[in-house]
Amino acid sequence: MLKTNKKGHLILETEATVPYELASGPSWHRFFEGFKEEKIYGVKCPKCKRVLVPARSFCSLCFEDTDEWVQVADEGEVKGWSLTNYHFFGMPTEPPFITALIRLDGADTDMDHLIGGFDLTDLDLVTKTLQMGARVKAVWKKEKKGCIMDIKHFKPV
Amino acid sequence: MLEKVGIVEVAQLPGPETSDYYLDQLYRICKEVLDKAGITREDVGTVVSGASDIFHGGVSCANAYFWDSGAGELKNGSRNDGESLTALFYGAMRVASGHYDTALVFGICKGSENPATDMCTHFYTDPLYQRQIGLNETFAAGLQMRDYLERYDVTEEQCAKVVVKNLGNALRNPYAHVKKRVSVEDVMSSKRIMDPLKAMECAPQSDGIVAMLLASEKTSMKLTKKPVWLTGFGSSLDKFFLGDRDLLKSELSTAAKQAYDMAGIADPKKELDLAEVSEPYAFQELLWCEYLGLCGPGEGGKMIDSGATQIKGDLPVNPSGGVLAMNPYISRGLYRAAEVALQIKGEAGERQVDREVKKGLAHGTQGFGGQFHAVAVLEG
Amino acid sequence: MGRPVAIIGVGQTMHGHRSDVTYPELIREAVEAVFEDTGVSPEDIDGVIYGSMPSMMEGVALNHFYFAEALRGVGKSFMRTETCGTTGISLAFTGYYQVASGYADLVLVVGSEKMHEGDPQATMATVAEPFYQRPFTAGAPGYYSMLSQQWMWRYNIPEEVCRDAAAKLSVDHHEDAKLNTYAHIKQSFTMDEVKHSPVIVYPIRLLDVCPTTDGVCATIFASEEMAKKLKNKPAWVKGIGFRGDTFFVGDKDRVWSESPIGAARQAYEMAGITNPLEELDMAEIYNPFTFVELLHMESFGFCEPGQASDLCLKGTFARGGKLPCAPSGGVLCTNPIGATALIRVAECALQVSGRAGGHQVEGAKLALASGLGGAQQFNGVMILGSEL
Amino acid sequence: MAKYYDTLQHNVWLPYKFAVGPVYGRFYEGLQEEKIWGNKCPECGKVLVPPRSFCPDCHVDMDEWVEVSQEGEVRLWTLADYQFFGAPVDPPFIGALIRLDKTDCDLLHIIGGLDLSDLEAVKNKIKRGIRVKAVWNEEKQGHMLDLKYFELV
Repeated sequence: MLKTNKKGHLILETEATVPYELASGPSWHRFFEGFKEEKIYGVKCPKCKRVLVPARSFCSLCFEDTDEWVQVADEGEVKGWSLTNYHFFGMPTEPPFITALIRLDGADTDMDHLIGGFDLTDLDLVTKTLQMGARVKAVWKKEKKGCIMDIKHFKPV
Repeated sequence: MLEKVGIVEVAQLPGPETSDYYLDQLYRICKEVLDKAGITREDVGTVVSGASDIFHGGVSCANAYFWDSGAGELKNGSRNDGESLTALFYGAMRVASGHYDTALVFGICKGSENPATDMCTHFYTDPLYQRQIGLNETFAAGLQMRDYLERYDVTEEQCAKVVVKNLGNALRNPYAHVKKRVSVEDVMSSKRIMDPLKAMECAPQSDGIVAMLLASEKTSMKLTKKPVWLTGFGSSLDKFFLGDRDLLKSELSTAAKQAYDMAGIADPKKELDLAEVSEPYAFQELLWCEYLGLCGPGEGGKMIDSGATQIKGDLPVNPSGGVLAMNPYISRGLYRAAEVALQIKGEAGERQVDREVKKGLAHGTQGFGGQFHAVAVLEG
Repeated sequence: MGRPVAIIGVGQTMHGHRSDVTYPELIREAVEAVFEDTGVSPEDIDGVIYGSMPSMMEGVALNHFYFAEALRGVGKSFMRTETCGTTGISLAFTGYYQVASGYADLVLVVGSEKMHEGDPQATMATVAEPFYQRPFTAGAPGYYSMLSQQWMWRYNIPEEVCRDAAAKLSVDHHEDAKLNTYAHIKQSFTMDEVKHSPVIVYPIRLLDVCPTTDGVCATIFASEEMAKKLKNKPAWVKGIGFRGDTFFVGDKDRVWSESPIGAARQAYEMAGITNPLEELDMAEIYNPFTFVELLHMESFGFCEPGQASDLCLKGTFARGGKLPCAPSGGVLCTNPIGATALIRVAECALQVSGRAGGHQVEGAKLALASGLGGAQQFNGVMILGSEL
Repeated sequence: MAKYYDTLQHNVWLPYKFAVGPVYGRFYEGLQEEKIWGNKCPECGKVLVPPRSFCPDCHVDMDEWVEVSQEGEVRLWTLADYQFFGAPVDPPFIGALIRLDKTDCDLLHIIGGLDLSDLEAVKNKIKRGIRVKAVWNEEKQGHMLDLKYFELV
């Protein structure tokens, strides 16, 4: 549809939706099956011995297959966070929300997720609560779909 | 080019859809090629991929997504978007400049996860004119085929023979996606989806990951008994609007000339032992052969009639089954090069052609009626 | 190692919100400008290299088809390179290798983005895969705010110092942009205005963030023989470096990250640079966020980790300082993504050949350009010098 | 798309605001007035439709506007007979390259107003060189399909 924008220029507005369907493969499948049982799995690289979370079929550094599945804790330490307080396309939940990197106990990599379960409108409270090394634990949803959002968020302990 | 560059080994994924995860598949193919060459990821100098973004994969900046699977962790590398044959040449330039001793090159496209190719190619159009008329590559191919039939006296049956030949060849290729014995009548009676173009004359939508290890002359000789040298490369871009072009004049001639000049080929028909061309629509194999100088202008039809392009012919074209048998849209050009390399190495298994293969040609194309072409010459 | 390579000219559009022209017309503006600048005839070009960042943003897939004529690409050898935010610098590398390998003598290298035509947020949401990271990394500011906070924690940098340094960069760059004909945002701000601008994602505020820009940058890369024949003083490529890191953000340390450090180290080795702060005359750091620029000053070895804020406040990296950074106003004032890192390279080329105009750094002879893509995943560095 | 294996479906939403620019702006305005505008290259003298801001051959600005004929001849055509994304009308339809009188390029558009059920009958009617003329849509919105289709003269 033709429109005139605020600069007075003629614009053609269109939209379309393009469908994709991606194969999960065995690693994502097993990782998210674990979520249904409230378990978080990593894999151990046979060479560098790092426990990689989320679980995956190979170690990118050593370029070796990983076949040892290891359950890691659903709690750990906050490595970094950011507080979002504006709306944007593709956001995981209504703002304000906190996305964070969390080093789960037993893992050698950080996991991305949300931190919540307390008042996020007070920035001072947030910075006090989430100081370096703050501990958080997963809050699981009751209804699970076998996806990353089966964890509602991580909550400070 | 300053230095000679060799293809040491190749590895490829079979075309049919599977339940495997994209990144696992890429990792395994890259691992396979490194294992074949007897080197580790650490030994890899640089990585160049051929892949496309969102429309052909559902992820933007796809190179970020597959970087680790493609052996890229902490490597200097790059990604060429569009036709993957350009990635082969880019990898070769990185070696030829003396900066790297080895380069891992791969092409990746997973058709089974994507929307229909016609939808992807529809987004090549400009939003203001051709998009509003619904143009896509199949639409453009229908117009181009009519032009070819009318002006060059090529027959629909001759075009159909390309399908018979290529799907038949594919029966010997374990990596091909579609393989079957079909007759000219089968093709002729398949649905005319874009008359005169028929459904069976259009390539499928395949999964395809192909990887190659390139190396300098010295290292190539060390890593393999039979290196394949990349001796020529050319590419060219045509005008955009279909209505501005003569659909029977192609920039493929320009691309081919560049590649032949670089490889020192004066008479491609005589000097080449085989060709793997990208023919997403059957008639294009005939048309492309003309521009590649594998037959005279307007002689594409006669050429297929003569049997010369059959697997046992004088100049086999698409002994692998070509794109009609295996169409991972973005990586198909690199697949062509991999197949030529295997033929030169004598490792093409049941699809190995009868004659000795010293020089072969690989071709890739994308865009409406072949708006972009790339040509590579490989030698033993 | 390969043939010497020079950048012999630059063409840029007036960057900004360019809904006055169609996309091919915008491309043409920069392409014709580089031919004008160099005196090279389009017929003499061996080939064209082009890239834009995510085709989703542009709504045209493989848009080089659409731009064939505007790129002067018809009948020419063509290559398309795309690597996320590093696209621009990767384009420069492709141009470099075409000449260094002996394949070409003169190549046109063009990067572009017309961000106002698409939806940058909807596009950025598709950069992560949908299985795991997509919900959490949809907004680039979110990631970079996390990174800047990790950085402050790691080196015990007091937040006020860091905040002031970032604000100073914003103030300085906005002043710099006013001297640059092609820059998008040309407006002065005070320290207070930056420090009190709306929070986007804490601690990043509106004036710490780059704009959304339409723009194109075109450059011509040439062999030694060609460069010496042409009218402009060439800028020689002295070093290049690039490192790609893991896709999952949590897999690696992104503060003291091997990606920017390794990229710079590779480029320095090639250029024979051992002390960047002393040897470089200026740098165009890819700075979509003020904090990232500070972090990268450290990663690139301009100072010790944790020291950039202090030095910045002392004026080391300002115009007139020891190592001016982003004297063009940088990404902070102009960000057409696919062109952005190529603009860094082009700006350095103009600076070392003494042709940067209003924002020329006096006597610049050796310069560093960088590109950054993804969540510190990709970093590329190119060193340009006035002497072969 | 139901698959036998585990997948993740996702739809990518593509919203755009394409700049039209003055050249297409004037072209669309013409379509709304049932006029087809082209423009002429000052160097090679070719008249191109749709109009361009620059000549694809000579690379100079195109500045002379020319209203072109609404009639011309068919150069190439194809009968689209399957469902695909972006089809301008419900298939089957005929897509064609049409050379409007006194222009120097072909216009991509559709041919309508024919019974398409019998391919042989269509082939007897539509041939290279056959004359066609524009048929206009009553509703216009500044779009290529304001010109509804071309019909046989």
